[in-house]
Amino acid sequence: MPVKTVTQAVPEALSQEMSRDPNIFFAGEDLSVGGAFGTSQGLKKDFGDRVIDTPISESAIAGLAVGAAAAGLRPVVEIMFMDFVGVCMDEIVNQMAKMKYMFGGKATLPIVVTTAAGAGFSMAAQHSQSLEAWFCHIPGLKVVMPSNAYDTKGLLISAIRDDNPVIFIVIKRNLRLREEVPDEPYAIPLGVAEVKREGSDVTVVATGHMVTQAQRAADQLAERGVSLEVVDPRTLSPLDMDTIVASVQKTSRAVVAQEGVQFCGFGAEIAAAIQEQAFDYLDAPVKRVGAPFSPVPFSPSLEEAWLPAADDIVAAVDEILPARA
Amino acid sequence: MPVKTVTQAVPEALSQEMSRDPNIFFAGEDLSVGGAFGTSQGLKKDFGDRVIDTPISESAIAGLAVGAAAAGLRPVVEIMFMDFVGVCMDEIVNQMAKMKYMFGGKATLPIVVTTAAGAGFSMAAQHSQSLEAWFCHIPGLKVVMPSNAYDTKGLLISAIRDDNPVIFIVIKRNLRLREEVPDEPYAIPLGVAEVKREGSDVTVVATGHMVTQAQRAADQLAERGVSLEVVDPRTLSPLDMDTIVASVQKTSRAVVAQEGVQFCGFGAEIAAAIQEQAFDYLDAPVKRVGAPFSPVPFSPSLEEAWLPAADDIVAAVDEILPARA
Amino acid sequence: MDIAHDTLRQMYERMVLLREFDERCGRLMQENRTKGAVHLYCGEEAVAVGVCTHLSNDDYITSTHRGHGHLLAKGGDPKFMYAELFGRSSGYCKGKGGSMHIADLDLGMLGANGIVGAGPPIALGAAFACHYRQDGNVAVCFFGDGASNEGTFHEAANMAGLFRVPLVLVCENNLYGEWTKQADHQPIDDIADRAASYDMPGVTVDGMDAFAVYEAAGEAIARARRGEGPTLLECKTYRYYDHVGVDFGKIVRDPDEVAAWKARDPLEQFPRRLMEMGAITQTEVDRITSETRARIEAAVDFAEASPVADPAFLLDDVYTPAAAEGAHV
Amino acid sequence: MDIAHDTLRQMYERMVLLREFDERCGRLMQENRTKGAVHLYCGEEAVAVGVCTHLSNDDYITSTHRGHGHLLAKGGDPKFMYAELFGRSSGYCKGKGGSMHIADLDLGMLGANGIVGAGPPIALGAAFACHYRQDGNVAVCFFGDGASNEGTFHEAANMAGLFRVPLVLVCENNLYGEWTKQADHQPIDDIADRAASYDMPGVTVDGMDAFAVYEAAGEAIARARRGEGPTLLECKTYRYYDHVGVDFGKIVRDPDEVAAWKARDPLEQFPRRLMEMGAITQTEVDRITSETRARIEAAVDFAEASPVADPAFLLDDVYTPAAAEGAHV
Ligand SMILES: Cc1ncc(C[n+]2csc(CCOP(=O)(O)OP(=O)(O)O)c2C)c(N)n1
Ligand SMILES: Cc1ncc(C[n+]2csc(CCOP(=O)(O)OP(=O)(O)O)c2C)c(N)n1
Ligand SMILES: [Mg+2]
Ligand SMILES: [Mg+2]
Repeated sequence: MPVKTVTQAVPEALSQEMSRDPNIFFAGEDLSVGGAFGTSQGLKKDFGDRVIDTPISESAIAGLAVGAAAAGLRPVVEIMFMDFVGVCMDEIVNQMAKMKYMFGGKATLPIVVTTAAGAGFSMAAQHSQSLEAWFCHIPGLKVVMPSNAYDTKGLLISAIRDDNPVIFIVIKRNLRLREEVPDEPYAIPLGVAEVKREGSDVTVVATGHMVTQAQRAADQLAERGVSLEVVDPRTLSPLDMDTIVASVQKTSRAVVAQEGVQFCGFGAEIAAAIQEQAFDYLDAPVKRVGAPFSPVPFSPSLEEAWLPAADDIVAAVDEILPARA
Repeated sequence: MPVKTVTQAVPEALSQEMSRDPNIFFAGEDLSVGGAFGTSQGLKKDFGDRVIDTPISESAIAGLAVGAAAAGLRPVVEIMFMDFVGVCMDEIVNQMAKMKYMFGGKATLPIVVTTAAGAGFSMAAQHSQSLEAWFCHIPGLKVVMPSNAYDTKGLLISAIRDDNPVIFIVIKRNLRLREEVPDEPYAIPLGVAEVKREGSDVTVVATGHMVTQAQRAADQLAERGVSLEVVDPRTLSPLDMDTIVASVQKTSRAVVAQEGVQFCGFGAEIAAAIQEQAFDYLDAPVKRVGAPFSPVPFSPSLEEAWLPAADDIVAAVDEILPARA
Repeated sequence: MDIAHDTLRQMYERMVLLREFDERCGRLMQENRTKGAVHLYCGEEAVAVGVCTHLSNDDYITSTHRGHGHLLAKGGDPKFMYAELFGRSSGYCKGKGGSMHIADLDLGMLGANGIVGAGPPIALGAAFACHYRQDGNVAVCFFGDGASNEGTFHEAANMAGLFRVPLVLVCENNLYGEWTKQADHQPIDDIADRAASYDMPGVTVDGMDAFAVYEAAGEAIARARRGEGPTLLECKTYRYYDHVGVDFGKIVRDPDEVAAWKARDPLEQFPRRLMEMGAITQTEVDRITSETRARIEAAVDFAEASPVADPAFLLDDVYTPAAAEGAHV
Repeated sequence: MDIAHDTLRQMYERMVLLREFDERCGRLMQENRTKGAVHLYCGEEAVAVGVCTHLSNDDYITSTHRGHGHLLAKGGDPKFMYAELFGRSSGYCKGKGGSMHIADLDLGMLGANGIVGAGPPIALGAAFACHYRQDGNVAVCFFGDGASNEGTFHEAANMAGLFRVPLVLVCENNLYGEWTKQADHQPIDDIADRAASYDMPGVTVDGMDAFAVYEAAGEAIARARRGEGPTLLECKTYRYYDHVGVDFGKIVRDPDEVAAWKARDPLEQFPRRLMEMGAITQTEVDRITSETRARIEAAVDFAEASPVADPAFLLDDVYTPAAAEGAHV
């Protein structure tokens, strides 16, 4: 099977879906030249006016998606960096997410908002955030965050086919991850978590790039005879708690790892839900791994200290492992 | 001592602080006529040009605060309904919250953003939200949510005196709560929770209007011999976990009650933190009470069903009470 | 402009419907029979009707918090509207939206909106869809003088001017945003002047005069249908009641100002001119009024007789369920 | 306009400093010695210097992602700037901000900014502070052609026009937002035309000509200081390198277009005119260049010799600590 990166998976999914359905268009800043992250690479040539360069006007971009969807199209729009959602939260949260409900069900808004999140490139405080928790808090939105190239293609295809607004988050540090990705279109259902690695001692629920970090932590710990099970929710909302709870029932211990700021982050929801739903199985508190309480610093030395990584997962696991003889 | 409402406490605090410090100004929509919630009642008359009616331009209002604070003033700005923050999240989250850090500490931004949150008046999906979790997730901001008139005055005075940006959330359903409030200025420190009612069986950590609901639940449960301890964080960020943990260590059981949507809400953070910090004391899972996963509906019949209330707290407590003989 | 007498009569009928609907709303609020925030359109009828007379159900409009008039002008049925205001399941939004979100997508009405300035980007999107499909339909965005200071207006206008989509931006300049006068919220008199920033025509008309609105809107809409791009149409108008409700905060405007505008009441000047033209008779005017009132009463009765929205359906309508497995594959 | 020769020489020195600083940045990036996104100002020097020559440290400026030139024009020290770009604790922001947030409040420089369009509201606030204190100071907001389509520009301009605060909105129209041409992002040629929407003068000048910028900015700033309100000043200019970095994505512009602009390089035409006027000699020009290059090298050395930002201070500077207990009471 051909090996592709996340950066390649995105335009491939878009291209295949756009070929299938003429109502799909893709709008955002600088898409003609591939977008800032290559997510529209090659699409302009094939789809012409259906790939639209917009002015730098994110409120209008997101609002355009709402109006066009309400009028029967299937917009995909890009907000280049996730940090920029601050300038168009109203359109996403008060309009896109709520229109269907406010109208008593009459509206159908098949919209995908793609955006790139995460730190790791010395892009500093306004180009490095992971703000998924904001969107998960809002009924009416679905939130997807794939952790590899295979999932990226399959989940993006599902997101485009979904009749609801979906926030589709690619992680910058994942863009060059490469994996076997089938050429033909395939759909991975939204709302289904995946056990990325089976294990028996501790469940690590990890999102986005933290899946890679969790795998590294699992490798390290395996050398010490500790077996991690790595669960990737893939869709953050709706969240597949069943898979997570089943894993914790097996391992009795859990660590939740996210890249965003830990306080009030998405990991808080998972940790709170695990202890609610699997309290009697837990032999130790659910530990969280997440970024410390500061904006993302610029300097590589500081950013590295800021970023949650495999080591932090190992440390969290060590805290809740039973004392060994 | 004179009895005052929350609506009266806000302009009283503002007026006393504005008299003390000529660098404080108050800007927002329709403030000359008292603002939509009476939070500027009477101030125009006394402070003239220091009370500023702005155009309906929330980005510029919040940005005005950032620039004016960086230039040495102490702005208080009002975003009328909390739901409207969607149109100015960037200014609050990427500018106000981060400027100090991004500039290596050189900026000081003594800003208060006042806003009114919560449902209960058939104002529907875009005028009823409780979005405090969004702001708590952002380092650089402080978030205050008082539950009564006394705290409102004391906390607002502290917020104004604080040298950091503070999101000050008044709850619409609390506006008419009345209580003894001293005429003279007084400051309640930010970051200090208060035990609003002592009890021994279950800790209820409640924010905003849910403090009132928790008191009602406590009254109801007292009749059945169940004793609730009600803890009000008052400041959501920074959060006083010590007071919460101390209470849970005493009661061994906890319910977290918030008005906002439960999923990824502020209550998730408290629940996650309680089980992390007091795991060995817990005899039952930390239960959460919050709004269901839908936008706020208009119809009074639906809104009542949507709103978390004393009954929901009672039900949550019942779920985690030990079986009685 | 030569307007068919039938059209004129229909316009008048619509205007009476808008007026009577919101007058009744005002009384219902005062009687405390409906809940929530309601913003009355009384005084501004010539705008919505003058514009929407040019539109079919395949054309789109976006509205504001002051949306009853827009929905009625687009063909909304008072029955389902009152039912919505009463929070009944028979309402346009099953009681989930209320006044501030009243909508009927079947009529191309993309909703009243609780967020000032939310309309322009959404209308831009609807106009974009018409443009994308090249179907000859248009989108109209109603928004207030206050809303013209939100960044969203500017972003949407720029994009509309750039893409030349069939959008008509109708500014209902009623001289106030809540209780703040236009002169205290922007440093210009004619909002239509802002059109130049976006390479589109800007036109200011007397919004109390249904003829003037009809004519200017007709030109703008025809232009849009011809693919010649957007227009900014400002209608100077006035609201008769308080910003929200009837006399919400008892914040009063200058009585002379109110009287001067009421002297040009569209519900008086329009039928007077129709009578002068012989397009309508006093008898017809009286009949329209009494029939409309009866219709309004019947609609209120329908609403009150409808079942209250049932909490069993609280969590419905948040998401569109997935299509049958494999449907798309 | 009669400009003192001393001033002209200082302007030229500054322009050389801006150019050499960013040329060196480009090489440092290509050598992979600095990290993160850096947007070079080369080509646009006449704008920042022409404007900032009128300002003191008590006046404020806001900048953009392309901010080095603005900070240098406002008096920034290359030492602390390179240190910042190298992520050193001796940098202007202790390594926490980097290129996109470089700032020095002591110089009245309210920061480069990673968010397009974030500057206007912040500059509005600074201008408001000057107005509030009536201290005769002004605020200048630098922003791009692309940024002129963000709603924030419109909101801030409207409020500035309304409150008549001492603000000068300087649009650096370099004909592109990232890789999108002006004609593909807005339907107008002169962004200064947008001033009419906000009742302020709109002026377009040749941004490659430091004389023209100096003169127009001088008028606008004097007007602001006199309390006569804001101005929108558009400077047509051009960036020599890619949007980000030197040749980030190898996305090339029309070579003729590039050549035509470079033919009017401010770093060539300005000293040529100064020499014609007798304000400077070739020897002085050569000396300025070599001294500046030496200063730049020394600054780079300072930066590289400084300690890397220490993670021990990662969590500092998020909040301002509380003043001593009771200090305010
Ligand atoms: C983003 C936002 N800001 C503020 C409000 C509160 N608000 C509701 S209506 C209104 C005034 C709107 O004025 P205008 O646009 O002129 O419309 P009008 O009410 O005059 O029809 C305001 C400030 C809001 N709903 N949304
Ligand atoms: C809100 C926001 N949207 C998009 C971007 C990405 N971005 C950074 S610079 C830029 C182009 C800005 O163009 P312009 O304002 O003309 O400034 P120039 O780069 O030409 O100096 C874009 C789109 C951003 N940083 N912020
Ligand atoms: Mg108005
Ligand atoms: Mg540009």
